[in-house]
Amino acid sequence: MKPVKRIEIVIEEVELDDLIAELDRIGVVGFTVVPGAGGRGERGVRYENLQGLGNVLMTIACDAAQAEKVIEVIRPILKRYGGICLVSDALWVVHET
Amino acid sequence: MKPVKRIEIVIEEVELDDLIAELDRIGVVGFTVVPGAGGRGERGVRYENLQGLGNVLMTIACDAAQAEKVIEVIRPILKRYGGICLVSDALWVVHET
Amino acid sequence: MKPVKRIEIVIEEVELDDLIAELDRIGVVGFTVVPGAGGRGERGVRYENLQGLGNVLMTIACDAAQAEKVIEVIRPILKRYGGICLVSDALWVVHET
Amino acid sequence: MSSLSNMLNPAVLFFGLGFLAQVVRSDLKFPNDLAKALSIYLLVGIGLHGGMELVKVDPASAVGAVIAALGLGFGLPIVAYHLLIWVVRIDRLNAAAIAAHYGSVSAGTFITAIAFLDAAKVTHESYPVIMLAIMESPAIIIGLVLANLSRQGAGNGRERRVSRELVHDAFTNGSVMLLLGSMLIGAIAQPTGLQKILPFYDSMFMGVLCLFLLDMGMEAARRIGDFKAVGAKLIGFGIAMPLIGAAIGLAIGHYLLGFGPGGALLVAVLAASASYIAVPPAMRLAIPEASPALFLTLSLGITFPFNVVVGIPLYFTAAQWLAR
Amino acid sequence: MSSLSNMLNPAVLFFGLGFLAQVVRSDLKFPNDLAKALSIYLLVGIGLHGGMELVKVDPASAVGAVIAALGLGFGLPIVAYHLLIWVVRIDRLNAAAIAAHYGSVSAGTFITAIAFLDAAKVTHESYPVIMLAIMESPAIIIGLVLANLSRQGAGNGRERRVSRELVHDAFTNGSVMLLLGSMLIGAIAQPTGLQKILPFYDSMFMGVLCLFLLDMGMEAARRIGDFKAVGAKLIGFGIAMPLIGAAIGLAIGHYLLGFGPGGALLVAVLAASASYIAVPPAMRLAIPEASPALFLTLSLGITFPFNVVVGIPLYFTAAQWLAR
Amino acid sequence: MSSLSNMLNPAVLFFGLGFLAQVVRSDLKFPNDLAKALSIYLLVGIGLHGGMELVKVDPASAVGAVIAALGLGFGLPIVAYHLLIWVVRIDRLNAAAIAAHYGSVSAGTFITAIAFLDAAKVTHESYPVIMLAIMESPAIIIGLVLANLSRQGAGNGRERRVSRELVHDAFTNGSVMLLLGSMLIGAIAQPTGLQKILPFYDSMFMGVLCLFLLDMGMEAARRIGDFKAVGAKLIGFGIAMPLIGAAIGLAIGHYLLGFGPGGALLVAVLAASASYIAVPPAMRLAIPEASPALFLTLSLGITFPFNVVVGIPLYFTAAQWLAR
Ligand SMILES: Nc1ncnc2c1ncn2[C@@H]1O[C@H](COP(=O)(O)O)[C@@H](O)[C@H]1O
Ligand SMILES: Nc1ncnc2c1ncn2[C@@H]1O[C@H](COP(=O)(O)O)[C@@H](O)[C@H]1O
Ligand SMILES: Nc1ncnc2c1ncn2[C@@H]1O[C@H](COP(=O)(O)O)[C@@H](O)[C@H]1O
Ligand code: NA
Ligand code: NA
Ligand code: NA
Repeated sequence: MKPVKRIEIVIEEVELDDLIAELDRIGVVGFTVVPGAGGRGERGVRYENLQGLGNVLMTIACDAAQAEKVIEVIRPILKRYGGICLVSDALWVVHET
Repeated sequence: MKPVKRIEIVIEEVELDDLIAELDRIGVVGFTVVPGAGGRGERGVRYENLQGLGNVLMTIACDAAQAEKVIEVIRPILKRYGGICLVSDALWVVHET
Repeated sequence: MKPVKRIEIVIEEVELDDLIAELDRIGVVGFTVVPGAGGRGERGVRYENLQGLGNVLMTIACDAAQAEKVIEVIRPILKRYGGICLVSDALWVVHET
Repeated sequence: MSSLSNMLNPAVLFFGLGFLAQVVRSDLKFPNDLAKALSIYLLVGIGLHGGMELVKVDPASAVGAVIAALGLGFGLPIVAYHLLIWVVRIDRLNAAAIAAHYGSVSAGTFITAIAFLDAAKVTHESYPVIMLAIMESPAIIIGLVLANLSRQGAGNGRERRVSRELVHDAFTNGSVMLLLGSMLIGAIAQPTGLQKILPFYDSMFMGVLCLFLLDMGMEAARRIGDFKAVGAKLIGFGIAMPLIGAAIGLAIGHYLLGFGPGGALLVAVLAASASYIAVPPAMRLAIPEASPALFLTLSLGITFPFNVVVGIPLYFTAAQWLAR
Repeated sequence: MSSLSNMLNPAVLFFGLGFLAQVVRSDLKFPNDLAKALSIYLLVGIGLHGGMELVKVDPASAVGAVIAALGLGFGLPIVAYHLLIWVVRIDRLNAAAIAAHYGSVSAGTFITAIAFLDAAKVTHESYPVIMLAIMESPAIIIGLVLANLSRQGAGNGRERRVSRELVHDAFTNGSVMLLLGSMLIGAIAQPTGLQKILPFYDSMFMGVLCLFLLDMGMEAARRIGDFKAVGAKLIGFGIAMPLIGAAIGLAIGHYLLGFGPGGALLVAVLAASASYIAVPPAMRLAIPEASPALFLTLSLGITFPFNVVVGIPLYFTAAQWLAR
Repeated sequence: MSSLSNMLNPAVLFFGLGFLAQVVRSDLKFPNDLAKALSIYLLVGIGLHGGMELVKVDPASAVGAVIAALGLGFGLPIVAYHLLIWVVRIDRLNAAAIAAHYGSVSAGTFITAIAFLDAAKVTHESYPVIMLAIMESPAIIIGLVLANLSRQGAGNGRERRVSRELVHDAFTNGSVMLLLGSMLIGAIAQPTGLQKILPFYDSMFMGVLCLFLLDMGMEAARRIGDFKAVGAKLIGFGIAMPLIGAAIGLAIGHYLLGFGPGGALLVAVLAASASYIAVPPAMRLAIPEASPALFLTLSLGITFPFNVVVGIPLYFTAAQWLAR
């Protein structure tokens, strides 16, 4: 099992494409997205709606170096639109293809 | 990045309002909720259904002191209705508003 | 609070029944499943669709010994179908029933 | 109309198809949001029709139906509760939770009964639909009361807040709002406007019911796994209670309210059916000690199928016999 | 047709029911995917009808409507923007975001106006539906421009990419694609084929509208909590702006385009209504400094209900008065 | 009826609209549950109609169609498999997975063909709908067999359990249950009841098909990105194989079964179409070594659009020519 950083991001559905474009730019391939999330924070309550202003939950597993880059690109997005990003350690059960 | 507790709670959809009321009482503002989850535990299988007896997944990032309070309020709920609560450490990529 | 392993698995919806059958075989009772997830990895993009080839997110809290077994059964599935499995440490807020 | 020909009612056949699909472990999936959408549609449709019928009758004449509904809503759970404690001999909290389900009603069963009458070309009074709306709530209150009695005391602050919430929900839950609301709309809306929306709620109604029952069939079959946990005696209750309810309902419908066979059948079905949408979450919150495996299996897995397949034609035969 | 009888239009009553359900904190839930499905259906239905009507008229005669739509789409946000800055006195970025909403249109309000005319048995020109399709986009562009002006400069690379994306979205967003697409299909598809699909889009249309407005009522009531944050002056704007828009729209519809009362009402509604589907996400991305609590509450919580309940009959009375 | 006028069939136009929306990267979203709901509706609708037609004909006369369906279901994948290995020259496992798709059928294409016949006012035999239900399953079995052959051996215990599961699923998958089930219901249900539900499944049918094809168009366009990965030779196969299938289907429909042009077209479409709902998940589980990018792109991105836009009118012209 390989030690990795587990990055967990909550942003609005409408910002997802923008975030993925940024991940492409810094060469992050893998991520998982759970749509239809709600929540509450400094900017009040969010829930899934017709306007796509609900939240999505993105999980990224990557090495420390990539994690640095991800944090770099996510920070301005969080500052601009709100949301959260949590980083923790995990072990990746490697699957060689 | 600020060290925080990452609290992960799985309870039935119908108990969510009750839990949020408790969080308000102890002054916890931020949380994220993923609806439509299923699962299995001591009380058997749960899946999303017309009765709202499926599970929701709540994630709370907060400091250790608040985490204590959250655990205090969640314990009786878990005892009463079942579900789980996991606590781990994480780093919060701070976003000043 | 009891220290446990937090196992997080992302696989395709169609493989879920197979995985649960394996969990039954090794005596793992508890898990939570979030359906309707999308994502991207070595095998390209996945999103929820009519074919059930979207992802599901499974979370398992268990002791280290069981975690070993889970990893054993998940590895061939990941090798065969792709997906990821992350393992980390957490504290379980015990709920005696 | 014979019981067989009821089984040949498309609605019942689709229920059977869903049941079968689950039994053979088909991968057939019915989106949960679709089930929610269909039940919203059905409640609105039944409400609109009820409302349009009701304006035609003189309000005073509805008073009897309202009183009867309240009587059934408060009375039936108490009957069920004592049966469960003294005859079936289960613990008081599970008894309270189950009893509440049988005091309330199943809109799905009610609508299937209407489909049955339509197919048999039998008319019915318009009052039962008010009774349907009224009977959603009281049983939940009784359930709460019975639970607090057997627990002596409503417990700590949090639990009291939950109880208050539940009383509130008993009267504002989605089914009640949709039923009463669309009944009112059917009663007061301008006819020209109503004419425009009726095709949607008329022509599609029975077809939508079939899809809804397809899903209900799958839900019912999902409960089979819990039959062993439920046990023979409780399963017996799940069949005996609707028969008792139906008998009471028929008596009230025929003698007290003076309904014809159509209306009497509907009252019988109200009394015989058990709630599977509004009450389960309420009882889950009110009586967490009670096992959902028990009350859901009884209401969804036993009483609902029994009423839809056997009960409705049986009660109707009785209603006709009374009407002789 | 009096304002009261408008309130007795089933569509309006279902809006009220949804509003009420939310106000009494009912647990009634309307699946989000159902709301999406209904709005897809309504846009396709309105588009198909528009297209079938439009082929009957000579294209040249549509030019005026197109120009008017563009004029309104670009002009109204600028009017709104200056009102917000000089009269309401809010910051430029929130002003830009809100202004964009009022430059665009609400298909839901438009369709409710058509339901109003149907119920009143009043005919209307077929051009307004093209205007509906056209007016979705320009306001978003104006909103972007106003925001960049008040920020002086489109910001860094990422932000410029986002802006480019938004201009693209302004012309390709779902509502525009569905409206223009099904208008085209209604115009060119073979009649035999169209006849086969019309029952679906005809007979169900008003009934579906009612369910959609049920959900919109709940959405509107959800915004009430933010009224205090919005403040009296902005709430006033949420009522004044539709009146101003309607006045402009009536003038254009009646004098410039020479429409009858039916058509004039629809133009008024286009000008008076504020977008709540296409524009909010665009403004959220374009002007994150702007508070969704403000623009969503104004468009969904104030202007939409005002138009549906009071505005439509009011504008129609004016349209009739002009047509005398 | 010319190919152009087929393209002016609303169903085909909505397919094009969805395709376009995706190509221009519109943010138009079609809820996944809505797509599931529509396909449930379409399968039930087609099944009910088929069942009602079938009771009118003498069962014996259906035997030929059943045998033909089994022949096609088992034969076509073998044809496809060898084409893929000897002509297209891809590996055996991808070949097995793709072959299974072409042995099975696409209900969407079948229903579009029926829409085509309706618009052209051409009648058709009622047997093809049984063939549709029968042909869902065999190809999956063949796919499994071919895969195990080329792997020599069904692998370890887990893999054998998965294989057993798949054989089970081949005969119980949702589409099969819904089709056979509603065919049976259409055949045995009491006429009075059927009359009540038909409006739902009749009048809406073609309109719903349009919404379903709107989504299919978006799905098809999503696959374009994988065209390069698929490569020219496989893309050629995605067009050649339906032509081969159609030829075989026409021969069987016309000569063996003696159908008129309508029925022959439907048999041709059954043979020419590739499954995109039941088979992909089965092959994903059975042959994980095979790339979904290949089989989904071929079936959804190439063969489905080809059949809907070009194939159906082409096969029909051929069917008419045979019928001369
Ligand atoms: N402390 C927190 N814990 C978990 N999720 C949070 C927290 N704070 C914010 N969020 C999530 O991030 C979203 C936006 O947060 P904010 O920008 O603070 O309004 C909220 O809707 C929540 O879903
Ligand atoms: N060990 C576990 N790991 C992950 N989720 C669990 C576990 N145990 C229970 N759960 C979740 O908590 C819900 C209720 O659990 P229980 O009260 O034990 O029946 C289940 O439906 C699961 O979703
Ligand atoms: N690095 C990663 N981080 C998070 N999720 C991943 C990662 N890699 C793969 N996944 C998830 O696993 C699924 C299958 O991955 P793969 O087998 O690599 O294509 C993807 O669709 C993602 O949802
Ligand atoms: Na009852
Ligand atoms: Na406007
Ligand atoms: Na085929």
